[in-house]
Amino acid sequence: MNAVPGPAERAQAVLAQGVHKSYWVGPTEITAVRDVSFTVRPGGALGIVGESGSGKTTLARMVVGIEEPDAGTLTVAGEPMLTRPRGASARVAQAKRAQMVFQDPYLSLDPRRTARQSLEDAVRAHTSGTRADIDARVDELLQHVGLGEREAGARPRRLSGGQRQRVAIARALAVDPAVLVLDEAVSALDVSVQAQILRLLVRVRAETGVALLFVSHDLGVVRYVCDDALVMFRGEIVERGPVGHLLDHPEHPYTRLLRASIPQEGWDPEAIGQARRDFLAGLG
Amino acid sequence: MTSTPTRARPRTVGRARAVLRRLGSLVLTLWVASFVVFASLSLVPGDPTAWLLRGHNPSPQARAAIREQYHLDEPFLVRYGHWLGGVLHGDFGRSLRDRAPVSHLLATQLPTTLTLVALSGLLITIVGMTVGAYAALRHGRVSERVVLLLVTIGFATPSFVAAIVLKWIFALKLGIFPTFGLGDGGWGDRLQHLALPTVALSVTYLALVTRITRSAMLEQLSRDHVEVAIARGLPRRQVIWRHVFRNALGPILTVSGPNIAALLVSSMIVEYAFGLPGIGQLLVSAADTNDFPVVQAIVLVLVAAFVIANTLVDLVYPLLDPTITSPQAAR
Amino acid sequence: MSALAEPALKRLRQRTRGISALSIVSAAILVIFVVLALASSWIVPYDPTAGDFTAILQDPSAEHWLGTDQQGKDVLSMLIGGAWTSLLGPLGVVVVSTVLGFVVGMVAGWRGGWVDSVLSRGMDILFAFPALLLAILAVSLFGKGLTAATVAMSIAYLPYTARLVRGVVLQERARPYVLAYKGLGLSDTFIAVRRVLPNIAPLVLAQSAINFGYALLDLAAISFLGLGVQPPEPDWGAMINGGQSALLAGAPYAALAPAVAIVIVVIAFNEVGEELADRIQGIS
Amino acid sequence: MSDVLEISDLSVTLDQGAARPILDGVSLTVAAGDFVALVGESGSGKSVTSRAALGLWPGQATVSGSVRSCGVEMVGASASDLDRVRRGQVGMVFQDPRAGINPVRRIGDFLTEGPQLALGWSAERANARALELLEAVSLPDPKRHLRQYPHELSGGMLQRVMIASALMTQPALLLCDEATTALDVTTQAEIVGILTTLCVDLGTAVLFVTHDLDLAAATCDRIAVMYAGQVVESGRAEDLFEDPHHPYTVGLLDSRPPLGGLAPDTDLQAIPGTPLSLAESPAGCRFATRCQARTPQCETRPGLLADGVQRLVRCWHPSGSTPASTPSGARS
Repeated sequence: MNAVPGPAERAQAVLAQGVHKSYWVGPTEITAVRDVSFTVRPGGALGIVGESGSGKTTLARMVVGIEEPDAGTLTVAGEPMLTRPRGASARVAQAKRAQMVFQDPYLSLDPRRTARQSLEDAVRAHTSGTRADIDARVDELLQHVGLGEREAGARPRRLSGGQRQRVAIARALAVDPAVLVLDEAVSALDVSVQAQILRLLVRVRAETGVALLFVSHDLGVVRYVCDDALVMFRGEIVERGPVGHLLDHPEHPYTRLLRASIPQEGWDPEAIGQARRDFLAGLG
Repeated sequence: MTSTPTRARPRTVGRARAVLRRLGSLVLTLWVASFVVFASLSLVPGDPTAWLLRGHNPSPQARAAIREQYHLDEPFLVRYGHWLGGVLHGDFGRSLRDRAPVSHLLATQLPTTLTLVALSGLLITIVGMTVGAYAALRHGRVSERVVLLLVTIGFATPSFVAAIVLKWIFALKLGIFPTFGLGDGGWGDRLQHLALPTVALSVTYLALVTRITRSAMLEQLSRDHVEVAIARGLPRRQVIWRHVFRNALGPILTVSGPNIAALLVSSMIVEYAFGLPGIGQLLVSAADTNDFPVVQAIVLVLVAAFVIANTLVDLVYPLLDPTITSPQAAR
Repeated sequence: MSALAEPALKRLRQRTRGISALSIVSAAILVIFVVLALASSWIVPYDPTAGDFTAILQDPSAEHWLGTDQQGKDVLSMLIGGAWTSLLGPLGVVVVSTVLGFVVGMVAGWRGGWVDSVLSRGMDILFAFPALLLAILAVSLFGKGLTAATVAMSIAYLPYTARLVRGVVLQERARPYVLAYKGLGLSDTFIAVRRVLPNIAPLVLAQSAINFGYALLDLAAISFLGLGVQPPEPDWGAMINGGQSALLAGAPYAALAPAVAIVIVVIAFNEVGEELADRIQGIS
Repeated sequence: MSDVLEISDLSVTLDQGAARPILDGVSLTVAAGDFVALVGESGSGKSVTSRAALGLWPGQATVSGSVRSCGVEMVGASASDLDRVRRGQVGMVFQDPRAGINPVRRIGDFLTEGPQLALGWSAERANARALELLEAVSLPDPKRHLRQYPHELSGGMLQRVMIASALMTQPALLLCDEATTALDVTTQAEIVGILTTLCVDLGTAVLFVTHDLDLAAATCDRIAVMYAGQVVESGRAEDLFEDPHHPYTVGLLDSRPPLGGLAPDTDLQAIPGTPLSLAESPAGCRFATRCQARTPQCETRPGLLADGVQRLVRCWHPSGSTPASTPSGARS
């Protein structure tokens, strides 16, 4: 399924070519992702924008190896991501290529382990250092994401949503991944807290050089975090480009609809509703 | 409750397919169960003829009859085939005690068990759901606490404990109800004889159904759709009836159904305690006197009844909850 | 000294806060019964198997606190002597069914696929055999007594635990925190055994406590039916059966004492089990 | 014009487990036909406030103050008063239609049961009205939808059903509690469009509860911003947007990454800290712990001050063009 990676693939943090994924729901086949191709350069930040059912989450899960494509090539740092990598060294190597931060901060941390313990698990899987080395690394990570001693010793249910997402980001950064995939990672947070996490992400990217694959339905947020973006609709990419250009000069009718749907000055929901009905009717 | 006159066609087809699948799995389970019950005989060490006849009169005729009944001279699978064929035709072999056909014994004893189970099932459903609903609607009050206390005690009271306590109170202290046998009079007399056994059999399950009804109702009461109904000023009675009780029926059925089916088995304890001539008592005395063909037959009949009852619950569930289309998903 | 004792006391108080008084009483009752059972041969006032025909069907008195039965056996001694057999059987059932159920449920839920299908099918078939029925079949095959009944019941209880474990494992397996562990490159075995198992163990433990009550009732029923423990060996179920004639003769204690003991022990187990289950829900 | 909702000095305190009241002296009015937004983050008390208009209180809580819905006092109201308001005068659209519509009953039942069972409408009348409204909310095949079960419809369709059901009796006030939060943005736009058109046509006033300031501003004439159980600022939507006075409003506006991109050499301004939990109860200003402009004065509790025309702000040193004038309601 996956060809031997060539130099072009090695040069990209993420490279997707003709990626295809479908599911069977009872007797009907549902295509979640259809012929999707894109690249993320090392240290780059790509936004994937779409509504529910657009396939953006499936795509994100394939990039970190939770699922595998049915067809097409998908490599991260030059290697395909497998759902079941064979052997400890393969698992560790794959982990260093891509890490994920999930949407729901309430479910993404082990309820029985403190923030510090969660980070220790992550660090220990990738270093064979002494206890002191591990502690030092965990402290560094905690500081990096702005968590203090109190939060470090707390179990998830004693932490707020924003604090939990900080732990999840620190855990992902613990293995020093080439790519950080964020699946709606800020959408469950209050606006004032969301801004904190967004700033953290931008800072992390600048300091560590990690590439970001940022999946979101929120155009403003994507514009702030990403350099480039692609818009997905029903499993396909309908438009792509530098994020500023994409939002300021959308060309595809769906991108325009999406852009117009966001509440803003001169917003006319009735006209948008008509446009939406027309657009959907045009698809047949 | 929700009749379905106008259902789209594909859905009906899907449901029919699901029902067929469930029935298929029922047949498979029954078949495997019959095999287990039959093959269990091979687990005993030594000569099966000698084992079967221990404690009975080992005359040569009896030995020959046993070898013939179980086809012991033939290979295992052939024996099973003969046995299963017989069972399917209602031939369960003969009792070792008096050579009576087991099917005949079953036919005479089964009605008592079924009457007892039916009475108990009615009592449990009606009283359990009423009291459980009452407790849920009195949430946080003393009356709910009282119900919960009774439920806690009832749930830990097995039928044999209930049986002796009832005997002690009603027979010995008050002398109201008979405590042994079925009587020989008509239906009135028979019902009077079944009164205490029915109560004894019901106690544990009554507590269970009460508890399930209460928690299912409370669960529904906390749901958003109930708040919506209240916010629209629907009369309280209608809120409870249309939105709480109606929605609680599904969960109540899933938990209570299998337990009410289990009455068929628990019935033997009550029959034994009150000397009722049901198949449970027949099973106990057969097990006591090494009458294996009878044990085998009754175990098979009860397993079949239990499995069929559970299948019925699964098939009814989708009628209560339209979001479930496949009976299998109900479990 | 007191300075050391104080934090310990405080910890104890913190740990027991929120636990209902009923559960504490229940736990205490269970401890008392276990101690009685273990120490029975030293503390029984009379030989529980030896009758005394000069003192039959006596009411409670200073010599016989709970009276005597129709053979003149001391009811209190029988009760204490019977605690051992009455508790040992259910313990066997719960230990065996929980351990096996855990293994079956864990393997089925974690591996999924055909392994799950086969195991689940097997559990469905075991469900067809109510515990009491399987025990009677076993007794009639292998002879009266506790051993055959206990083994049969262990098998009959197995699918309940297995189904519970499978359900929660399936649920946990799809949780982001487990996906995150996988993404970090930790091995499946490590995640399943060291991380997921401790998270679900308390729930299963709670179920086991409740199962203990059921098993006690079922095994007592077997003895009550005259198919389990055989007199003169003391056992609560057998005592109730044997005490029926005494009851009708006006000496109810031989039957009522073990009846009350059974109800109390089962209530205690149910309470402890439910308290455990409540506390687990509070944690996650 | 008369007010359809008049909340004054409403406080709600949970009897157990909270250090501060969940509502703390909330005052708010909605005039007939007006669109008012209630904006706040999680735990701000915006949902509790909107539910108060129907006399729906959180369990085991103490309520003081006054809530008049269509002239009927809801605090301590009799059952018949509650029923009168709930059955026709005030409607409500809840956040999650999937949870809010009984899954075992048909859509038709959901729409008609209120008027039929509570107001005694005939089945024909209720059905006709239901069809009319389903058409008004642009459901493609109303007759068929009446017979369907909720799980057969998408979230967006169900929310239209919810809106239709709330408008069956042509209420004077419609409460929308995060009514479009769970929906996709394009669906949200369409549904807000339907909602506003219908309510304008029917003359129904709307209390629009949301966490999204932009949506509030795009939909409503007036906005009240809530924080930790208090209204911290209220005013006309344009004024609030162009010239926010309360530091929290300023922070909220600066936290949103703008769709058109940030101005050069500026960055997103996050409000530090986390929203006040129910366990925290600062003595003075509720926002002081997160406020950049905090002074010792903030240790005492600010009242809700009139700050210009139709403008109220609860702050000792509000920013913006108009200086703080005299306290209007200097309550404790």
